[in-house]
Amino acid sequence: MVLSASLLYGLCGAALIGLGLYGFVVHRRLIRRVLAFNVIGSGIFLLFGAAAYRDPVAGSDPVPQAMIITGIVVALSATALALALIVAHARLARSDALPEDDRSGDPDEGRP
Amino acid sequence: MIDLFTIVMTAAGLIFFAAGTLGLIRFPDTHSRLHALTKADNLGLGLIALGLAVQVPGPADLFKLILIWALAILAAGATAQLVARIAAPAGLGDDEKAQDGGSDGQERRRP
Amino acid sequence: MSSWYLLVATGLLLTIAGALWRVWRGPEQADRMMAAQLVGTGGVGVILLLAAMSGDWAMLDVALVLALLAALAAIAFVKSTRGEGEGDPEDDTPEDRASEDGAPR
Amino acid sequence: MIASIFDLTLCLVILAAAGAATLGRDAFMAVVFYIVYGILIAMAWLRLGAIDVALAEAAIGAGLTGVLLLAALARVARKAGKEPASAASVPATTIATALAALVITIGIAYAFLTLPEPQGLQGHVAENLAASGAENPVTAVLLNFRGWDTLLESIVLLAALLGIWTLAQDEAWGGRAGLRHVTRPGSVLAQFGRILPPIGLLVGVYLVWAGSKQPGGAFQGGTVLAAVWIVTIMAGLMQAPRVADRALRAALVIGPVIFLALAVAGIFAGAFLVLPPAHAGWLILAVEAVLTLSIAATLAMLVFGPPEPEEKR
Repeated sequence: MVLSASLLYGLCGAALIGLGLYGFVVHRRLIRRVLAFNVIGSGIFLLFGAAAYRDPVAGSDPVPQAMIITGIVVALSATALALALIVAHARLARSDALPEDDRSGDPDEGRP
Repeated sequence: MIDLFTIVMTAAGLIFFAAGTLGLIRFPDTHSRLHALTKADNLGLGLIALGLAVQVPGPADLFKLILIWALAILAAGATAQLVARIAAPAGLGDDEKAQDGGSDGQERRRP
Repeated sequence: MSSWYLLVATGLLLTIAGALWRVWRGPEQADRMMAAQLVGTGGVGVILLLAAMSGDWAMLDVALVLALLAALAAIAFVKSTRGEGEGDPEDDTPEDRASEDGAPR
Repeated sequence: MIASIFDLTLCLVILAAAGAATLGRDAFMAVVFYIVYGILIAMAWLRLGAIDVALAEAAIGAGLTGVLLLAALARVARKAGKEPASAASVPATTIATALAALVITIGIAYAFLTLPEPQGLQGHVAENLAASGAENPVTAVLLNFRGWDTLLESIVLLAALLGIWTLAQDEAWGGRAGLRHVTRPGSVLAQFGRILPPIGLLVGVYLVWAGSKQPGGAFQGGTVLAAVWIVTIMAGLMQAPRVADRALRAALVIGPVIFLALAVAGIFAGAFLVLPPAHAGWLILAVEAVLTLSIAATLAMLVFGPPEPEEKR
């Protein structure tokens, strides 16, 4: 059985988007949300790149490649800004969660 | 003949990688795991690079292969040194409870 | 020959999976970080094999970048365990740090 | 056959790393898994024939993002006194979220499987490659055919940096970016910081120079140069520049400014952002050179963060 690389990595990208979405909603710590957001982003890139490689004879399409490179760099700058905001928030609020999520009076809450 | 050399060398490289990972999984404490890892892996990478060195089309790629291996050794050496120093002293470290709040120790350092 | 390269590369992926197990188990941060280092070295190996397999030796540049930046994360980790990100781990020995902290990390 | 086994194994390892990075309980572990994930994704890009993307991912995903996350994690842990619970405690929410994520994944997978036959742009790019001034099709797209994207991207980078700088505390403004790094002279870290930069400089410049013919280019080269600068500063061999420094600010804006000037000059050759084919070759190289400088400076400053007040020890 021969599965094409494009198919496998495309499905992998779809699964990454789902994983990232789940993590993004479930976590309260803001850093974890930034991490999950990055997983969603790279899942989308992988999906896009796999779609650009569906015809291996023609080779990988350079236009999506260029757009993905642009996307990776923009994702990095967004991540840097988000992390700087989180550090500033932690400095002022002494917490790594948004006020509406920060019910950490019970330290073991949410832990199995 | 050249292909045979490549096959033997890459297979040997894989074996060293496998040995390194086995050490990483099986060894009991942090320091001996560090020990297993850095040596076996870089030897494995070196063997793979050596096996592929006879396949490259030109001297520029050969130079790149050598540079890659040199950089990998440099990085592994430096990180093993640095990480080993901040790892807890041997014998005290394998307490599961100590891991979760990596920040606790730091906070105590700065009153 | 290309099947052989892929076979060895698949073997390397399995050793990387073993390293992932150690990242998961820990127990110390140092364990996790060093296991990540193994993934880096193994990844360089896989990329070398992929380059040989496809005959596209421009892939060596990716391995070069990966090897060059392999130490970056570990340095950032070591730095982040000191005071406010600065300082040198060699400034104090593990022994006096352990007594200072009163507990192993 | 064996290729499929390799791809399948790689996909599973990628999903395992991503799963641990999103679902794991310990935040430090999650960050380490994310670094590992970046290395693995670079391999996936090679399998998808996208060496240029693999280069960018190796430099950014496996390098810079890891540094950013590790530094932020340690600082937040130090500042936020108590850790909030890491996951939602209401089982109903968790289950509903998992179901929604599953449905979205299946929907995307279905959409991917039913995509219409590919009508890629490879042909169009190949036809016009001779007029673009670059031999690497990805570079041709980035700097010529879709120069808009690249121009705006270099401005987005600056906007993110401005956003970070606005977070500086008042008394720290104008000072050196980020935390001060000290190392003992002659230590392992200091030595490493001396050996790596010359090689890194060479590799970074090589990637830019080679980028017009083979995979590489301003972004990949610029990222490597930024990483080298970061290593030098973390090793205590240099200090980060002051954010008020004129030379630094010139380096930050020179790339976008020259690119923009060239785009405006293109109006005389026909339209905004048009590169005349006869001169496109050296124009692209010139734009890449200044863009590399600006990208390297901006990325490094993004990683250093806003200037911090001097700490009293």
